[in-house]
Amino acid sequence: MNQTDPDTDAPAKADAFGAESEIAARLKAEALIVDVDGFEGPLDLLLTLSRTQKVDLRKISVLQLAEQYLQFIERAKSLRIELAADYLVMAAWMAYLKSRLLLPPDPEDEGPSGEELAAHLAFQLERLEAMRRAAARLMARDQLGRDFFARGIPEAVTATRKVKYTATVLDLMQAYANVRTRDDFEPLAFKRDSIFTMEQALERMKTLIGHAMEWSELSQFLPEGWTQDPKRRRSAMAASFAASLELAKLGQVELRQDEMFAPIMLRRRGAANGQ
Amino acid sequence: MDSDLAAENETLFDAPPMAEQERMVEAILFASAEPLSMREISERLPHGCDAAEALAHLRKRYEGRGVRLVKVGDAWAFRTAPDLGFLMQKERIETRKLSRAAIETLAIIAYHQPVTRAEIEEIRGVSVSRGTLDMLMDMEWIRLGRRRMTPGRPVTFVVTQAFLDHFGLESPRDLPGIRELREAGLLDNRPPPGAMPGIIADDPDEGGAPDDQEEMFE
Amino acid sequence: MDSDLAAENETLFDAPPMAEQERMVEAILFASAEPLSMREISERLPHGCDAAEALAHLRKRYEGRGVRLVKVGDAWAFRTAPDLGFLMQKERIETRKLSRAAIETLAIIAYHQPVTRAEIEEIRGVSVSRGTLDMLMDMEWIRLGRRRMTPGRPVTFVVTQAFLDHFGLESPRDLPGIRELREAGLLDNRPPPGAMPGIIADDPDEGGAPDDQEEMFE
Repeated sequence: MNQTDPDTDAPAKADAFGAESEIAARLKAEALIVDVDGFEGPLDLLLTLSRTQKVDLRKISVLQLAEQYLQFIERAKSLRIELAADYLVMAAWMAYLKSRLLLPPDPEDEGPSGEELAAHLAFQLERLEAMRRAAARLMARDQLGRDFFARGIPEAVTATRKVKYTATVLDLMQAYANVRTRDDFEPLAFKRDSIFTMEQALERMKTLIGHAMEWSELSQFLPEGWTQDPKRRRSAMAASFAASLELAKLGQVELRQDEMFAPIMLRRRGAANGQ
Repeated sequence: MDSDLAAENETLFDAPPMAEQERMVEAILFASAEPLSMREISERLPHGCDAAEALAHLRKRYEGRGVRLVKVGDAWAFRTAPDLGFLMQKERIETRKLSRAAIETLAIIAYHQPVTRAEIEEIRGVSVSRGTLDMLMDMEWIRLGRRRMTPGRPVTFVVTQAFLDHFGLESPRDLPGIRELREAGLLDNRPPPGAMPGIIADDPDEGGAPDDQEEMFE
Repeated sequence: MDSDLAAENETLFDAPPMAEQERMVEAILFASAEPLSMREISERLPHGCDAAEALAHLRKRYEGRGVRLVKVGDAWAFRTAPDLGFLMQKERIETRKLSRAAIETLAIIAYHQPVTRAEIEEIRGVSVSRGTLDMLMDMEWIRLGRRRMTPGRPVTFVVTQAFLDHFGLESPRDLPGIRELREAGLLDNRPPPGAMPGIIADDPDEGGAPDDQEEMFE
């Protein structure tokens, strides 16, 4: 920025000094580039660059800033430093802003003028800077547990014992997310909780069959909670049917179906002749 | 009417003298590590007590002491005087070191609240990294505010009483420098003119989707 | 002998005034998690302080107050005055984490209210025990809403004001939807498909939000 002009008749001393400061400037610029991972995006980088103008942020030259930014990007490219896409998007926009600031406004062109865009960018930089200062002031305040302290022995006494259940709003949201996205997360897992196994059905039928003196529909043997959801109902029905076949094989029940697709009926074997 | 009058007389009659009320509030607040709201205090006082007046007396009594009565939002708590912090090395709690991003996000929420995620991103120029809001909520320094009444009805974030307590603030209005910032227009929500690049995070909610409740309940 | 004298002179010179020492002891005892012996107090005070005298002053100051300075064995602590014990009745509360079934049920009611029991079961994919709903009603976090005008006229459940108070919400509508949870990084299970933090506009979840920058730079 403020390099000495090699053509001027400057004294040797100043020359040496100029060369030194040039090196320093270059080192600084390279340090910035090496630092690129340390920046939190293009706006952060722009803020850092704008500080090199050494003026009040409200008086910043956005045109100069655009040039600084574009130079930075060029140098980073020539040093083959990987830049995230948003830095390049910003570079394209900076180039656009620069052209809008330099060219006379096109009366045909609608939308914001170069000055309006520049003003907003300056506002953004000032606001970010202000929030950073505010954050620093906030963190510099006296803090609980560091500078001032709460009661060390809170007293919680007495007879009325009450259980209080707690949950945070985060628990609540995560629980909901859990329920709603359960399907997404278990694409390959078998939904065990929707499967009624034959072992379970056999167990259940064996205890119920004692009461089945009369013919009753197989569907009446489905466990509670397995009759509404079609998937669960199907699983419970299949398991109960298989279990009833097993029981028939063991000679414990009789099965009957009056016609095709009619309900399957069953009763305890020997129920008809009163045991 | 008669019975109202009777009830009023009774409560006037029942309420302990103010000095006694002050003692009671003192005991209640001393016993609790957390700030207690005026309502919580009142609920525990005998009928007819004036918690507000008792608190005012108490606050005065503890002025300049090693322990002070401080106001936190609409709640009250005893806290040690900050100038004596050096004596309490043993009690010091090592808090999680917050990242710069987390600190800035917290400050933006405090100064701009209620604020949407998109607005935080616009101010910082980067997207809010995963886990930042999560962590601040976990620390109970921020919570959800009302949804913004703009298209998409985005959720907003605000700071909590625990935040105020932690930083020794009576209310968000007492944040350092907030008035200057407001006067300088730096807390305005100034929409970017037309085409600005990607750092101006378009709220994903504002835009197309008619109503995210819709999507939420699919 | 000489050096002893010198040391004493120095410490006398250094020690803060007694009123200040009293403040210090007050703060130390207030913040300490356990009663402190005279020696422990002395060790924490600046050099040259007289803990015994400061304690004596402090004890006097709290005489008749709602809080008293008491000796526990050979240690000192603040305790609420015994005659005010009745004020501490409400305090004894055992806190327990809500079970997963309960929190899921509660979440579904909050997000979908008014909602019937059958609908809750459908969403959770498992049956909801009567006990869970009873407990949530008991806690006054949910209550019965209007009956649904469908066959059987099933009862519905809605959340209460107490629920909103507990969770620091102004309305159940302020709860973020699944997509918002994911975008805010509050949903840790899975990153949004394909999207990485960085440029928000690339989020495929966003659907067809109009985006003029896109056009400008491609």
